[in-house]
Amino acid sequence: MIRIQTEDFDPGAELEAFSAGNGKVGGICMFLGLVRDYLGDAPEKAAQVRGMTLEHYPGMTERQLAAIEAEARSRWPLHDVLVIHRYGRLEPGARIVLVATASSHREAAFQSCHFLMDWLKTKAPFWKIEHTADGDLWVDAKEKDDSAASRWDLPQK
Amino acid sequence: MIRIQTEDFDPGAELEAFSAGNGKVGGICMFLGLVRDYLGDAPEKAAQVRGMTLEHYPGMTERQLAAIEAEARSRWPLHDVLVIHRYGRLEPGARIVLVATASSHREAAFQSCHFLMDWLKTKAPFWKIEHTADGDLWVDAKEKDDSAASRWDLPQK
Amino acid sequence: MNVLYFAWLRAKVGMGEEQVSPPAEIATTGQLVDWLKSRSDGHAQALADLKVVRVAVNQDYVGWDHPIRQGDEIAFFPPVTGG
Amino acid sequence: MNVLYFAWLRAKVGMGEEQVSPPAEIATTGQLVDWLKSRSDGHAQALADLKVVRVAVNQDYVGWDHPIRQGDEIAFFPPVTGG
Repeated sequence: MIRIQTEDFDPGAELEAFSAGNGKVGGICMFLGLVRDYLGDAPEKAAQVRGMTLEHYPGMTERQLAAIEAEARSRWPLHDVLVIHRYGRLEPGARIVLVATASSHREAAFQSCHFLMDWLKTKAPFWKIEHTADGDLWVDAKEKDDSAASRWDLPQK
Repeated sequence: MIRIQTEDFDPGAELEAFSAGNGKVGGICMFLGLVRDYLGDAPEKAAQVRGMTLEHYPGMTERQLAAIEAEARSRWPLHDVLVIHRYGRLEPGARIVLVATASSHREAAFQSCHFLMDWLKTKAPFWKIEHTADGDLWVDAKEKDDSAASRWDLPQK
Repeated sequence: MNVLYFAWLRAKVGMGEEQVSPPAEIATTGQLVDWLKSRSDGHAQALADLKVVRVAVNQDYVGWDHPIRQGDEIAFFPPVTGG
Repeated sequence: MNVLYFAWLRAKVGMGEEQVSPPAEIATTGQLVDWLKSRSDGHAQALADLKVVRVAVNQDYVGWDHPIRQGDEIAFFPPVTGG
């Protein structure tokens, strides 16, 4: 299931509903992304970020995430997939994204969750603007996100 | 933090306490292991397992898990690590184990969580006995767990 | 056709959406970019460096030689930074 | 020294823990196994195939040539299956 929303969510409640009553599920992997309070890769510059605003492309976001979910389900035997992504203004420490996968086996749960986050990072049309003491800055895409996503490329036929 | 206990735990509450108030945390990866209701690798044999009992080696369990946590912290920049593992009698669907890692970056969170589970699976002294309609069966260790753990071996110096 | 701009492209163009009717010889996304750049300085700045611009036609990623036609929804935006 | 058995080894030996005082020439974990196997049929069965037995001395994994001494806590158990 894909949910795009401005509201916060409760990871515990989502997890509870996600795994409830399916005796086939042996492992759930969950990733939770939070707003950091510092810029770029430098924790020593802490507390410089006062918050961020996430913009997205309504319609295309849902379409791309549904395609990514379908791809994950085609690659791994999954009982369930959940993706929640927020947009709008978010304060430091706020939850941004939750991805969870449930499988009979832990390897499939881990890999599919990791895959979903890597593809989401490079394919889902979201953009962050960070609000700092020095003004608002659009976050640049990172080279390492592209390389993280490309490790999931399938061999060319 | 390492906790070995018979009681159930609340993943949402654990996660909330885990990530609370650290503005440096950008990503949390969590794995939750559950009791499946079927034997071995065959979901079509569903509902054959009436529960399981986990035995462990008190003292050595804590010692080995602390060593695994220290190894994870030496390999990845982690803000926090949580491992909860239950023992005793568990019903189908029950939570067995929770591993969570918090880092500034998602790759470190994913890798360290995956590493902790793989090493826990092959090094933490727990043993499962499955209670089935045909009697009690000690679960056999799996070859694939050894190979999953060995991918984290460091190159020999 | 309906053209959308997101993130800093929207800020540079000065709007998030516009209806355009390019002449018939504008047949690909790349040709549309060249045509749009002539519309204003803002357009020209936003679309100056296509290495940092992505394009989607009808909500799917495409390249700069992708055909376009009347009724298409065409979006320009920077590489994505969600998650 | 204190010897512990877990999981199906405990079931086969018939107890989870015993105090033993092997003769002085029993100097390694492997030699201790041979000595323990002579104590009962249960011991012999539990320790028959060391490919499916792990040994820990003072709560650390060791091999079959690891030295042992008085006061050690020595545990035998199958490959682990937690998580």
